[in-house]
Amino acid sequence: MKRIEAIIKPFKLEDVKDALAEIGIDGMTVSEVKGYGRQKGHSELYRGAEYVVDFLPKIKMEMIVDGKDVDQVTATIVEAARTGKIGDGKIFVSDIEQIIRIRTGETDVEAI
Amino acid sequence: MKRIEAIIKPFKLEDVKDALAEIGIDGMTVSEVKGYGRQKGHSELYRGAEYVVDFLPKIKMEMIVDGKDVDQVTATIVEAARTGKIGDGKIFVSDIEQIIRIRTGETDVEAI
Amino acid sequence: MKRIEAIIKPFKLEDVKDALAEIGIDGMTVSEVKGYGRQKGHSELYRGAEYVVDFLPKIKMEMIVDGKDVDQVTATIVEAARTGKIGDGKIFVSDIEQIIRIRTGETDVEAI
Amino acid sequence: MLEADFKYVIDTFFTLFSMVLIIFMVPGFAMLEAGLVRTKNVTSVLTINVMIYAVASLAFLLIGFDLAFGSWENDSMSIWAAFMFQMAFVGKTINIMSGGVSERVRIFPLAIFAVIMGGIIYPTVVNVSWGADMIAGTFLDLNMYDLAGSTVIHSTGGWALLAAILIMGARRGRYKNGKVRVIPASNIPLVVLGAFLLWIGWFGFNGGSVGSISSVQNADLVAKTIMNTNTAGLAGALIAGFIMYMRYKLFDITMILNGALGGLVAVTAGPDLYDMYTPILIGMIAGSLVVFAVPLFDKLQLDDPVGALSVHLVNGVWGTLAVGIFVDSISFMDQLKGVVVVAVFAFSVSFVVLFVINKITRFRAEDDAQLEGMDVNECGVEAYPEFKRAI
Amino acid sequence: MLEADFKYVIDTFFTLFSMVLIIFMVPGFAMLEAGLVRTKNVTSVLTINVMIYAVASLAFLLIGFDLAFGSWENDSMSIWAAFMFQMAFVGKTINIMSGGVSERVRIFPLAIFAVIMGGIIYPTVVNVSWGADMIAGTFLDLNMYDLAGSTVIHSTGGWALLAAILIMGARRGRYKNGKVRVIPASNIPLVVLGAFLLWIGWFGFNGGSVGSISSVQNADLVAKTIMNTNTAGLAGALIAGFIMYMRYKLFDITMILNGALGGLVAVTAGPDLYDMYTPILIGMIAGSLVVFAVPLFDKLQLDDPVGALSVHLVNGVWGTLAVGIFVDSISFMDQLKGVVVVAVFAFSVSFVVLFVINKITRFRAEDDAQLEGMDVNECGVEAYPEFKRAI
Amino acid sequence: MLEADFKYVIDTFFTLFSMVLIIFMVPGFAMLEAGLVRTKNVTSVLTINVMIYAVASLAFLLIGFDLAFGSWENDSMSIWAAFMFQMAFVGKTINIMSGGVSERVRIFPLAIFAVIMGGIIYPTVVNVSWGADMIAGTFLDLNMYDLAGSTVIHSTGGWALLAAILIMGARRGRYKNGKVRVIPASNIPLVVLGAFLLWIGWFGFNGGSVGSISSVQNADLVAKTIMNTNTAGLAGALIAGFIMYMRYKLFDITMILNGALGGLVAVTAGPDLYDMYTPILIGMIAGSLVVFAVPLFDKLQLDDPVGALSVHLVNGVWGTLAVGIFVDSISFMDQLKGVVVVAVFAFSVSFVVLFVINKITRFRAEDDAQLEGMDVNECGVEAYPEFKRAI
Ligand SMILES: Nc1ncnc2c1ncn2[C@@H]1O[C@H](COP(=O)(O)OP(=O)(O)O)[C@@H](O)[C@H]1O
Ligand SMILES: Nc1ncnc2c1ncn2[C@@H]1O[C@H](COP(=O)(O)OP(=O)(O)O)[C@@H](O)[C@H]1O
Ligand SMILES: Nc1ncnc2c1ncn2[C@@H]1O[C@H](COP(=O)(O)OP(=O)(O)O)[C@@H](O)[C@H]1O
Repeated sequence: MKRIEAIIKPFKLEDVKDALAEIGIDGMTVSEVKGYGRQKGHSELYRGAEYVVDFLPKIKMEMIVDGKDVDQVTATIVEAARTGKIGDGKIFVSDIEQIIRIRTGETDVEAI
Repeated sequence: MKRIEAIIKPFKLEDVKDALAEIGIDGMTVSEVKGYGRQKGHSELYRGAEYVVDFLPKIKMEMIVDGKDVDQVTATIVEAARTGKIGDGKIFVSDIEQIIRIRTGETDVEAI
Repeated sequence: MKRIEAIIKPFKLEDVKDALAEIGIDGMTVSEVKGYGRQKGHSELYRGAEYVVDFLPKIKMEMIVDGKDVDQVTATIVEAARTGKIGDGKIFVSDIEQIIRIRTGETDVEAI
Repeated sequence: MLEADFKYVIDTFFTLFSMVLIIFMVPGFAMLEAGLVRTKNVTSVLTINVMIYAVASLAFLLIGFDLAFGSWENDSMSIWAAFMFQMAFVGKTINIMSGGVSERVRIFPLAIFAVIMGGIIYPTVVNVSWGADMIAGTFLDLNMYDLAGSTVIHSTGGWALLAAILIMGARRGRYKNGKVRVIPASNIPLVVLGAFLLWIGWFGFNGGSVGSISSVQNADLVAKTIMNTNTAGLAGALIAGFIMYMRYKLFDITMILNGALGGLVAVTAGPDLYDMYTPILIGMIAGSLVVFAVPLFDKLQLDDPVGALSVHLVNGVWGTLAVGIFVDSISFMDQLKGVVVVAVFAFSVSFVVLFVINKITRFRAEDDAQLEGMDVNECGVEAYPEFKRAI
Repeated sequence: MLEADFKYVIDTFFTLFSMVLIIFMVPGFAMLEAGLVRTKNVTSVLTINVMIYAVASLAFLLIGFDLAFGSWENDSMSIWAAFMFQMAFVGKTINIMSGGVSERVRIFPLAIFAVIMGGIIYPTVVNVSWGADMIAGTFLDLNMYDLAGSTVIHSTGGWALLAAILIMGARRGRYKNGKVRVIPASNIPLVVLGAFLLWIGWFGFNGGSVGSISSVQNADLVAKTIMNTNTAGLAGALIAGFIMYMRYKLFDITMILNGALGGLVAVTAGPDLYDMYTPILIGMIAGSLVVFAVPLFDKLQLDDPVGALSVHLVNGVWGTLAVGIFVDSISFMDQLKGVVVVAVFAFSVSFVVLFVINKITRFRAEDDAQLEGMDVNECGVEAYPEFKRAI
Repeated sequence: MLEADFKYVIDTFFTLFSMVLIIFMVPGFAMLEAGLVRTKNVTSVLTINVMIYAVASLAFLLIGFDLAFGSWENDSMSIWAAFMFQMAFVGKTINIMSGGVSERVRIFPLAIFAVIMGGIIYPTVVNVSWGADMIAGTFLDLNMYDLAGSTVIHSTGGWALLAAILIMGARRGRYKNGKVRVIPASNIPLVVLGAFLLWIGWFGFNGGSVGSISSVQNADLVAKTIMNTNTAGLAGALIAGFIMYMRYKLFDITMILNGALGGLVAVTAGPDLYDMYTPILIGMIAGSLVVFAVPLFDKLQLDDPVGALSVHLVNGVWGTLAVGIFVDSISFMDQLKGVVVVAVFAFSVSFVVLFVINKITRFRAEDDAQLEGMDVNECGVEAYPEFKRAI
C-alpha cells in the first residue's frame, strides 16, 4: 500500500475531492499547512510598516491507497489541482507497511 | 524504527494517550486534521439554506517507536480508540530510517 | 529522495528557515502540531481550579530532499534549532518513492 | 426660568441622548457585518464602516444638512444637537448598501459614493420627506407618514443596494451552475453583539424622531414609541425562531436576528401611532417576510451576504404601508405614493451614480483578489492573523 | 409649566435612560456567557439569550405586568416608560438560570420555561415584594428592603438555577470518578466585554430603581445609589484579584470579574441607604464569597459553567441580609424573612415547573449531542466555523 | 420649583449621563488593546484594564478626590454625581500608559503604580489645572485653557508612558540588529469596537466637562462641544485613510482609527471655543501627526504596541497649543506654559515613582515569560485556548 500526499492550493480542495470520489477514492485525511516555495508570499501593512508574509496557506491531502491505484490517483490529482500558475503544489508518494481499521480490526487492503 | 500514525475521534485523545503512557510510550506528536470517509458529515443551516459539512474533525497521533514495539502499540491504540461506531479511524505503519534528538544529537533508538 | 521532518520549538522557525535557505533548501511545508514528551506542559488556572496543559505547541517542518543532501540538512537543522533545553525536538528521516510537481508534471529530483 | 428655556434645555439633552444611542449603531453595523462575512474579508468590511462614518458625516456637515433643511436654525433646541441627530442618520443608508455588497466591493469607489450619498442623494430624500420640501405643491408632493424612516432611511438604502448588486454582481463562486453555494457567517458572537447595538440604537432612532420630550404629551409619545419599537423587534425575532424551528427543528440565530431587525425596520414608520398590540402583528409579518425573502433573493441570484435587502428594503416598504393599513387617520394611498416616489428616485439616481463611478474605477474586486480575500488586497491587514483558518 | 409636569417629563426621560442601560445587559449576559462556554456551544448560548429576551418580554407585556402591578396606570411618569423599565428586568432572572445550565440545556424547553417565568413566576415575586402585594396582611407579608432586587431578581434567578441544575445534572464528562474536569472559557475578551456591559447596565438597574430623579433629594439619592453600586463592584474585583494573587501568584481574570459581579449583586438591595464607605465592605465580602463558593459548588458537583450560583444566589442572599446588618432602620429579621419566603417560593415553584416541562420534553441534551456540541444539534450554526479548533 | 433646584436636577442627570458614556471607555480601552496585542498576551492586557479601573478608582475615592478638589461639596449638582464624573476620568491616564507597555509589563507593579497615579499624581495635576489650585499665585500658576484634558489627561498619561518605556524597554525581539520586527494586531474587530466605544465615551468626556447643560446657553455649549469633538474625530480618520491610500494604495484600518483617536485627543482642549469648521483642521493635523509619529517612535526604538505616544502624547500637546493658535482670547504662551509645566511634572514624577517601584519589584517580564506569553505567566488563563494559533 502507498501513501499519497498532495500539497495543493486551498480553493482546489473541493475539485480534487470530487475528482477523487469519481475514481472511487472515498477515504482521505486533510489538513491545513503553510507552504514555502517558489511562490512568494504577499506583503502586508501594519500601522505604516510593510512586512512580508512568507508562508502561504496550502492544503495537504493524505490518502492511503492500494499500490496499483497510485498512477491513476496521482494523475487525477494533477489534473484537478493544476491552475498552471506557480504554487500549484506537489505530490509525494511513499510506502506504507501496515493498515488497521480501528472499528473492525481489519488490516491492510481491506482497511483502506 | 517505525512511524505509527493513528487517526482517531477527537474525544478519544485523552484515553489513547493514557493507555499509551501505561505501556511506556511517552513521546508523540499530535495534530488536528479533517477526515473524509464512510462516516458522513452533518448538515448545517444558514439563513434558511441547508448544506453539508463533509469533513469531520479528527485527531492524528504520530509516534516513532522501536520496530519491536509496533504490535503492542497498535493493539493498545485499537483498544482505547474503539467505540464500534463508524468513523473510529485507522492506523498506518511505515518505516523511518533515521532519528535525531536535536537537544543532544543522539540518534536512532536512543533518540526515540 | 528523502523526507526530513523536524519537530521544533515555534519561536525557532524563523532561524531554521533562514539557515536552510542558506544551504539552498527553498521548498518546505510547515504545520502547527502539539507535542508530548519529556518536556512537561504548564499548569493553568481557571476560576480557582488549577489544571495541567499537557500538550505543548510545536512546529513541524517537512521537506523532501535529494538523498545526498540529507546529512547536510539535518546538521543545519540541529544547529539552528538547538537551545540545549529540554523539548528542542526531533528529526525523522524516511523514504519517498516518487514526487510530482503539479504545475509542470515534472517528477522526482526535478520536482523537489 | 421660562418654560421655553426649560423645553430648550430638556429637548437638547434628550436629542443628544438619542443621538448617542444612534451612534452605537456605527459599531453595531460594523460588528454585525464583520461577523457575517468570511474571515478573509473582515478587516475590509470594518474599514468600510469606519470610512462611511467619516466620509458621509463630513459631507453632510459641509453640504448635506443645508440641502436637506435649508438653514442652520432651530428654536426648539440647540441647532448643534439637531445637527448631530440628523448626522447620526446619514451613514445608515450607506451602511445598508455597503453591507449587501460586502466580500467583493472595493473601498475607494465606495468612499466616493458615500460622499455623494451623504452630501446629495440622502439629503434630497430628506428634503422632500421631512425637510424644506422643495417639491411642495408639485404633483410629486409627498404626504407619506414616516416617523423615523422606514422609507426615508431603510428603503432608500435598500434601493441603492439593489442598484449596487445589479452593477457589481455576485461574489465569486457564489452561484455555480445555477446552484447556490452557502457561505456561513464566521463569527456569531459579533453578529449578536452588532444586532443588539443596532436594537438599542433604534430606541434613539425612533424615540428621538418624535422631536421633543419636554411636555407630558410628548413624554408619553416618546415612551410609547420606544416601547412599540421594542415590541416589534421582539415579535420579529420570535416568529423567525418559530418558523425555523417548525421547518428544521433548529434555531438559526442569524435568521432570528434578521427577523428582529426586520421587525424594527417595519415599525419605524409609525411607532408613535400604534396601540401597544399592533406592533406585535407588524413585527410578526416583518419577521415572516424576512424568512421568506432571504431564500427568494438567492433564487434571483441577488447576492446579499448580510440579508440587507430582506431586512431593510422589503420591510421598509412593508412598514410604510402598514401605517396606512393600521392607522385610520393615515391614507394608504399617500403611503403607497411615498413608497413609489422614493423608490423611483432612490433607485434610479443611485443606479446612475454607481454606474458612472463604476466606469471610472470599477467597484468589483477581481476574482483573484476575492479569492485571496479583500483584507489583504484592500487593507493589507488581516483580521485574525494568528488564528488558524479551518478548511 | 406645572411642577408636576416638569417632574413627569424628567422622570420619564430618566426612566428611559435607565431602561436603555439595563437593555445593555442583554448583550452583556450574551457576551459573558458566550465567552465562558466552549466554542462548540457558543451559538446555542447566544440563541438562548436572544430567545429569552424575546419570549419573556412578550410574556411580560401580555400577562406579567398586569399580574405584578395590577394595572396599567402611573401618575408620576409615562406608563410606557414605567413598563419598559420593568420589562427590562424580567429577562434577567431567566438569564441567570440559563447561564448556569449552559452547554447541556436544550433551547425549546427553556423557551417554554421563559414564558412561565416571565409571565407568572417572576411577576408573582414582584407582586409580593414591590408591586400590588396580594399577600399583604397575611402572615407571609414581606417588609424586606430590596431596592433593585438582590432577592427579587438575583436570588430568584439563583434558586431557579439550583432547581434546574438538580433536574438537568452536570455536563457530560464534567465529573469523572469523583474528579472535576476543568473546562476553561473559550474567549476572554467576550467575557470582559460582557462583564462591563453588565456593570454599566447596573447603573440603570439600581439608579433607575430609585424611581425618580426630579427633586434635589432624589437627584442626590440616584447619584449616591449609582456611586455606591460602582464602589461595591470595584471592591469585589479588587478582593478577588487579591485573594487569587495571594494564593497562586496569578491574576485569574474570570474570578476577578465574578468578584466584581458578586459585589454588584450584593449592593443591589440597599445602595441608596449606605454611606460611601459601606459598599467597600459589602463588595469585599461579596468578592470573597464568590472566590470560596465557586470551588465549593464544584465539590458538591453542582455544575455551573458561568458561576451564576456563586455570583447571583450567594450574593443575592448576602446583599439582602447586609441591609439588615448595616442600616439601623432596617430590621435584620424582616430581611431574613424576605430571603426565606422568596427562596421557598422561587425554588419550589421553579422546581415543579421545570420538573413538569422536563417530563414532556427533556431539558438535557443527549451525551452524543453534548459531545458534538449544542450548536450543531440545536442551531445548525457553528459559532466560528472558519477558526480551527485546537486540541 | 425653584430654578436652582431645576438646574440641580438637570445637571445631576446630565452629569450621570456623561459619566456613563465615559465608563464605556473602560471596555473601550480594554477591547482596543486586546485587539492590538498578540493572542498570547490578551488576557493579561484585559486583566490590567480591569485592575486599573478597580484600583485607581478606589484610590481616587479614598484619597484622590480630596486632594484634587479640597472638599466634598458642590452646590450646582449632586456631589455624588460630580464625584462619579471625576472618577470616570482617573483610570484613563493609567490606561494610556499601560497600553503602551503591553506585552511585557507585569501586572502587580502596575497595580501599585495605579494606586499612586490615581491617588496622588493625577489628582495633583487636576488640583493645579482644574481644582483647588495649590500653586495659585506662585510663578508656576497655570492659565492654560484645557476643557476636558488634552494636557491634564492625555499628555499626562503620555508622559507617564514615555517614562515607563524608558524604564521597561522594548518587547523581546522587537528590535533585532537595528531592524524593526512588525508585530501585527491579532483581532481587528475588537480594535474597531474598542475605538468606537472610546469615541462615544468622548462625547461624555468633553460634553460633560462643560459642567452644566441647564441653561439655553449651556445647552448650546454642550451640543457644540459634542459636535466639534465628533468632527475632529471624523477629520482625523479621513486624513489618515487618505495618506495611507496615497502612499500604499491600501487602507490600514489600525492607522485610520489611530488618526480618529488623535483627532479626538487634539480637540479635547477647546471644543467649546471653536466654530464648526476649525475642528476639521485640528483633526486633520492630528491625524497626520499620528501617521508620521508612529514610525518615528519606532525609529527611536520606543516600543509602543498600541500607538499611545502618537495618539495621546503628541496630540495632547498639539491640541493644547491649538487652542492658543485658533482662539483669539486664549494666549498661546499660557498654553505653552501649561504644556511645559505639566510635562516636566508628569514625566519626572512618573519616572521617579516607576523607577522606585521597578527597583522593588521589576516591571518587565523575563524574556522567557514574554516568549511563552504574559497570559500563562501572569494570569494562568489563556485568552483563546480552543483556537489554534497559526504560524
Ligand atoms: N521540497 C519540498 N518539500 C516539501 N514541500 C515542498 C517542497 N517544495 C515545495 N513544497 C510545497 O509545495 C508548495 C508549492 O511549491 P512552489 O515552489 O511554491 O510552487 P510549484 O508547486 O509551482 O513548484 C509549497 O508552498 C510547499 O508547501
Ligand atoms: N484511505 C484513507 N487514507 C487516509 N485516511 C483515511 C482513509 N480512509 C479513512 N481515513 C481516515 O479515517 C477516518 C475514519 O474513516 P471512516 O471511513 O469514516 O470510518 P471507519 O474508520 O469506521 O472505517 C476518516 O475520517 C479519515 O480521516
Ligand atoms: N517518539 C516520538 N514520536 C513522535 N514525536 C515525538 C517523539 N518523541 C518526542 N516527540 C516530539 O518531540 C518533542 C520534543 O520532545 P521532548 O521529549 O519534550 O524533548 P527533547 O526533544 O528534548 O527530547 C515532543 O513535544 C514531541 O512533539
